[in-house]
Amino acid sequence: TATAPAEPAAEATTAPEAAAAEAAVEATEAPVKVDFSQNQNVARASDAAKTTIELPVVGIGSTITTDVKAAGDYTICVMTKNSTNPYMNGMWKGAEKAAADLGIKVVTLAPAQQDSIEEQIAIMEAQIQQGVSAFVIHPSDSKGIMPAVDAANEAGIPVISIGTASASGSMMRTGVDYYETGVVVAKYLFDMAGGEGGVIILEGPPGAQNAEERKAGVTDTLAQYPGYTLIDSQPANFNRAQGMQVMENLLQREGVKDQLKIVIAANDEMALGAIQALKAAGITDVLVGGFDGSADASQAIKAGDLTVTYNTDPFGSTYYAITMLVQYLDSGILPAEYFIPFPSERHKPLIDSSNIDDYISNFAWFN
Amino acid sequence: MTVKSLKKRVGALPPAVWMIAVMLVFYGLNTKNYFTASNFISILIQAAPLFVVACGQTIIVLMQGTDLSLGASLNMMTVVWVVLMQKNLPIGIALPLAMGTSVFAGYLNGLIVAKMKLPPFIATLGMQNILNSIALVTSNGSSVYHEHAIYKIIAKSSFLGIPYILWIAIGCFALTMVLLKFTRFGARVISMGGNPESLKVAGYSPDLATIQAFTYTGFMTAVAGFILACRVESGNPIVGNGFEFNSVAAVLLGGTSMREGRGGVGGTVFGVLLIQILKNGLVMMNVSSIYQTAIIGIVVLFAIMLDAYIKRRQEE
Amino acid sequence: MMKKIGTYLLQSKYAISVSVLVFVVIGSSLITSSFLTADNLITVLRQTSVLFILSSGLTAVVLTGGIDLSINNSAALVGCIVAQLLLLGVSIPVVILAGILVGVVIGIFNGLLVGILKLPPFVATYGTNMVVLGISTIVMQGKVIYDLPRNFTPIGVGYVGILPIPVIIAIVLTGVLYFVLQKTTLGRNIYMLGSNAYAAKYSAAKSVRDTITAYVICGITAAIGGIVLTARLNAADANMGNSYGLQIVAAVVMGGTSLLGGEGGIFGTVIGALVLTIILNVINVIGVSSYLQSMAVGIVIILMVWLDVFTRSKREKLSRA
Amino acid sequence: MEQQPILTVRGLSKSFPGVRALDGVDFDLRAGEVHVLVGENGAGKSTLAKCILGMYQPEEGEIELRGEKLCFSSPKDGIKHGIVAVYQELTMVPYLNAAQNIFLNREPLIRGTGLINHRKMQRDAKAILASLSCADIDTKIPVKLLDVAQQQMIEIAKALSFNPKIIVLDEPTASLSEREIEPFFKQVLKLREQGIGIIYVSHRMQEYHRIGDRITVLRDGKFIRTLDVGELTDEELVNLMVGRDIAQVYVRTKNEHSGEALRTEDLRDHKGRVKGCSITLDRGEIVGIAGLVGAGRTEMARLIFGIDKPAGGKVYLHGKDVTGRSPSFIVKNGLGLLPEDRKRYGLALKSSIAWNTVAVSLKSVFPSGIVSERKNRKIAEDYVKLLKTSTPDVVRPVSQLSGGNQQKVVIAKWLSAKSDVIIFDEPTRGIDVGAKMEIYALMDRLAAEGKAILMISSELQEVIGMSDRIYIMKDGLITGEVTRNQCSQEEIGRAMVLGKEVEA
Ligand SMILES: Nc1ncnc2c1ncn2[C@@H]1O[C@H](COP(=O)(O)OP(=O)(O)OP(=O)(O)O)[C@@H](O)[C@H]1O
Ligand SMILES: Nc1ncnc2c1ncn2[C@@H]1O[C@H](COP(=O)(O)OP(=O)(O)OP(=O)(O)O)[C@@H](O)[C@H]1O
Ligand SMILES: [Mg+2]
Ligand SMILES: [Mg+2]
Repeated sequence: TATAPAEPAAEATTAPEAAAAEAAVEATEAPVKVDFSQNQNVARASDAAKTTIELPVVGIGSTITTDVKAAGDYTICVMTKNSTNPYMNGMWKGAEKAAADLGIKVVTLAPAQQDSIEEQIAIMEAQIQQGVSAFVIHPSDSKGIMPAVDAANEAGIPVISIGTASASGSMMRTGVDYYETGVVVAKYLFDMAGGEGGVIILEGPPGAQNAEERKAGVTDTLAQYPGYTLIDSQPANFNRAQGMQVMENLLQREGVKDQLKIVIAANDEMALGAIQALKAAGITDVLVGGFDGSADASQAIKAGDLTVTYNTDPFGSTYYAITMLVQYLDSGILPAEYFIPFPSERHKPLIDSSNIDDYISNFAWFN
Repeated sequence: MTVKSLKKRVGALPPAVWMIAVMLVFYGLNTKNYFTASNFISILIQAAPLFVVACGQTIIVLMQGTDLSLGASLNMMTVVWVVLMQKNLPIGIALPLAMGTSVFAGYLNGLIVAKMKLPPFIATLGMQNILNSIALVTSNGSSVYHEHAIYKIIAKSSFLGIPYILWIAIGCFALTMVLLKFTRFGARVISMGGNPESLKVAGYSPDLATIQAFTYTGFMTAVAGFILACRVESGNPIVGNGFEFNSVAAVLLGGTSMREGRGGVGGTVFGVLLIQILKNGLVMMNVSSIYQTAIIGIVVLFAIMLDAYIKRRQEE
Repeated sequence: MMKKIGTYLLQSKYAISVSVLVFVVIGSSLITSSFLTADNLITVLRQTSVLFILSSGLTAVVLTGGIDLSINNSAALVGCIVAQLLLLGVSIPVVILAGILVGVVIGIFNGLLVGILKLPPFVATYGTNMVVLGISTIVMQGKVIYDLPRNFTPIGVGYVGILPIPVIIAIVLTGVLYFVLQKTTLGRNIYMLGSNAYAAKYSAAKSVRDTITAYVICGITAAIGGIVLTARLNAADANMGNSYGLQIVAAVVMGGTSLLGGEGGIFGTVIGALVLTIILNVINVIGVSSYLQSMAVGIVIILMVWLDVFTRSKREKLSRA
Repeated sequence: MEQQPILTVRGLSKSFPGVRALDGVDFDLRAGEVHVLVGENGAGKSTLAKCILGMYQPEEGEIELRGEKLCFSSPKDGIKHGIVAVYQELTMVPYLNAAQNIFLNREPLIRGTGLINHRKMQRDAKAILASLSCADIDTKIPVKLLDVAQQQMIEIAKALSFNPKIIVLDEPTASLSEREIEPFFKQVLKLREQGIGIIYVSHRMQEYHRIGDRITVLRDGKFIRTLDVGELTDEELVNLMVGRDIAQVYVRTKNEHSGEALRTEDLRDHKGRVKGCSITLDRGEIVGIAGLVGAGRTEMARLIFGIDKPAGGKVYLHGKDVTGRSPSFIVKNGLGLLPEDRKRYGLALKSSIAWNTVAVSLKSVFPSGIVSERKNRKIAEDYVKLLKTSTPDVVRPVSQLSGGNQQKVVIAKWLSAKSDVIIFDEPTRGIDVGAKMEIYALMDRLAAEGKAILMISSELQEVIGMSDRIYIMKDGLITGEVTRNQCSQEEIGRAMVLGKEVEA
């Protein structure tokens, strides 16, 4: 029965203790804890993390590979926020490739009630009971997920966060640096739009941390470009239909049609909805930026409707995270830093008309 | 107890019980570490918030209504509580205040149903929207945190080997049970469901009974919000979404009928457990989440069909 | 004079809903000058049309005394299937028929649960809702399908003259449902079933058939709504119905159709959908904090249904001999 | 004998949508008397009672209790003054037990707690029921499982448990059989001796003599006259109620019976309430089915009509085997059923008279499936005229009609469906004399036109008065058959109770 929860070499304890922990979770001998509590979440990644730290994987998106192989019989649970969003689908696909490449088992789970933090906790608790070896999680809330992350650590199970990170206790955080993505895309658009005009921001669901950080990146950048004015910033909940509806309504406001130069949506879905609305209103000279580099958005870039997007590569991020976990489970190797974004500067994540063909045919995460 | 009365009692159990038994066997055979105390404790803890909400929902369903504002009320309560704590109010003031908002929302529901004569479905649907707004405004849209020992104490510590969360859930169960069976309040709730006219001729205002019932449900929601906030150690403006429907489903799976004031909180226990054990087991069995929603839907439908079938058989 | 107007308003069935609508329109145009522009009105109509199409069939179900909570996700499922078929290159008329067929199947399924198995419609359709959402999730595997054929999208974004095609579809549906509910024996049976199911049974009405028919109507309009929504978005994903949710029920009830069944009609639903949409439109246009949007919606739902309940009781008092 | 009244009502008026239910009614009640309220359906008896109880607030007039003016806003105020009622409609909570129903909202509490003392409540309930000779009622099971007569006794027990000074009994015996009526009357007389004022509403004339002291007649919401029992003959009293002369109650035209319309053979149901019934019914014939409440007559009608599926036996309609077919098939073959509870089973109360009139015949009236409101109205108006239904128009909801007129709408429904075999289940329950006689006349006319009528009734007099033949049913079995004028009321009554064969 290979149910050893984990073999963390970092805080290696003796084998009998681990066995005892397995036999009786409630027994006085505590299970083999892993202690990542010093890993407090940070919102921004260091420059080194973005550029120089060596990664155990090469490539990005569908081209990603690694030499790492699992030495044990690991099951890694990949838990996303929901099961209907393409980003989550990308995470699962990445996990599947990692499973094949590294020789492990992966389990992909998500709450039945979309984005429910409470169900996310329940899922992790159940998986801990099942003796899973490690977690890759995309929490809906960084603080709310803490009880489950703590419980995982108690049970000696390492956790890597993708996207929104747990407030503390993750072995590592990866996925993109949201603030950074906001800044990069905003800069790109502001530089391109001729220095003046109106800007509309479509926000993610109120309360979604990734959306908030991204928005902060955009608005901070906006402050550095005094020529632009913010017309309005309204949430459309990462949802295409709502993106479209909100855009339609904003276009009805007096003067907006003449003023509007740039639309920045906190994800591709809303950006595409906004494009639908702009097209319906016969407006063609507005620059639209989105995030994620989804399949649909790529086509829109190709068609010239969408100006720019940011490749957030859930496929590669998950693959990378699993590789880091396997390395740790095999030999106790810890990441060099807490927050190593993936993709990051070194991956040239901006996708626009100049590199769209290369992206689609060679390394997009949705392939 | 004679064999016959035992048989009758067993026959009266909601079908959720049998389905739970089947599921336990199935999961036990298909997963590791299933029949362990810690697993069951963790299932029960997961079930606790829904259960407490469902205690309140039972009351409303007994009165032939549904309360769709419960999820939003949970959202509001967790957020208001944590925000008040952030403002450095002592917990002795912050918690009652926050719970008060949920209770007040319940009271307003009652008022709208009783005095404005709106169907509960619509009254609470409107209220759901209003409370969600309040939760968003209070939290400024995102989840809110505050460092305090209380969350961990409630969520993690136990008394006599049973976690506090479960004690609270047991308390809510006992309270609702006693209220329904042994107080005039309970008799009024059941008579509102069975025949509101009867209450009127007994000299009690059905309006008042309605308001009391919704207020009590608001109180149960407040308690559930307390548990939920402790469990996620934060206030979250969407944490309660879905609780309103899940609680109605649990109540009905527990054999409480939307007509005639039949049923009670005893069955609700099984309804909640059915949902929670099902979900937990699917996760334990590593069933990909893509399939989970469909499976849960099918099991819920099946349980309801079974319940309807058994009830019809009993009537014949 | 005022009293006379008041009396008149109370006596006519839709007068109150219409006056709420007029009030909301006047209020909106006072709040923002850009409300009463042709452009914006067309936008409002277009946005209303999807909500209305989704709610229209529900009117029939609510008239039987039932409810259908599975509409938004049924629409999403239809959208997903339609999009998949279009990608496979199936011709558009066939795809539309297939989509409607899916709606019919869901309708029959709900109808069987409620009509034959006698399950409470609330949970039965809630269960269906989960099942159809689950099926779309399985069908889509978390993906979005996009970039549908150019001759399909006009269903959602095209115009005939100045009228958007979805608006025309909504108008046609209104006419059809008005005819079915008010002018046919089927409509009579639906009303009869809603006002007293027992009496319907003792009148040898085919209640099961009528119940199923009502749910099938609902399934068909959900399917049409799903198709229009897909065409409008030029994309489909499992979650696309999510933002409609209970708004669909709210639109029906705000229009004065009683949840107990037997009272109301399709024009009410037109008005309910319009009022809901206008409120959201105005909020967006004037830029009220988005956090307050749902508060406004909640208050409007409660007030409008209350007005309906209130005037109904007043009307009864007025008709005293 | 002349006493000060404890309750005086002066000039009371109360309107409902479409009707003036009470129009300046005067009424007084003395301590220790049974004051009978009589009048046709819709005369305003229940409304008057409810005003006194505080259920309704009158628009004009005043109510005085021992000279003190009352101003009730809810039944609570009535209860406070010791005025309680047994309402015409049952006010039971189906899933509470008898004790809980009796003491609803007045449950005995365990001292010092808010908790109900169930044991004491059970004891008290048993005691009250015992005083009504109903000790056999199980006070621990939900009342839903009890039969209607038992529920009615619980209602009465509930009213008595208030220790009232004034008690209103609104048709308390409508669903009781002789067996239960006797102890109930004893109780009423006992109350009278205790000096309690009793307002008694009933359509059964023989009861006035047995327990009544004075009678007040209402007609169309107006006060007609208060008189002592025995002051007038029954005929005179009826004339007073109806406002015109009534020659004879039961009219039967002699007519030829021609050919079999309906026949059942050894019909049985699944629940064991109908255990083997064979009856025949010819065209032009009226056949009565007499039996005690609960004999299974309604169940048999449901089997014939196809609402329930029979467990065995056969049903032939015009010689055609229709056993186990759906109601719609059976209706197509010419059978109609007036259910015993017309509000629950007979009518869509919110819908108009016109809509209800064509509810069964939609398909034949509008074969294209498209309805014409005008044609519909015309048909309804024709039936309103034919049946003398009293209503200002046919577009108002049937909920606004009185019981008798509602029953006429149900009859119109079957006539418009061209049914030639009609089962009347308790056609005159809760219907006043005037309307009753109209319905009798109608049945007679229908039979004369060659229609076959099966009449189920608990009123022995009307069964005997109207039927050509009578089947006697007991415990799910047909125990006897007699033809018109073959035997006396007493004999049939005995057969109903004892189940003995009736000697023809
Ligand atoms: N709640 C109500 N709403 C509308 N109309 C009513 C209501 N209650 C009574 N009515 C009408 O008022 C009139 C008087 O009714 P009431 O019940 O007092 O008659 P009743 O003498 O008790 O008749 P019955 O012998 O049938 O019981 C009738 O026309 C009836 O239809
Ligand atoms: N739906 C029901 N629920 C509970 N009990 C019922 C129901 N229908 C009938 N009963 C009871 O079943 C028994 C037999 O009913 P049934 O109506 O067939 O008798 P019946 O001879 O027609 O009597 P009645 O004079 O009341 O019509 C009665 O005691 C009746 O109260
Ligand atoms: Mg009456
Ligand atoms: Mg009967």
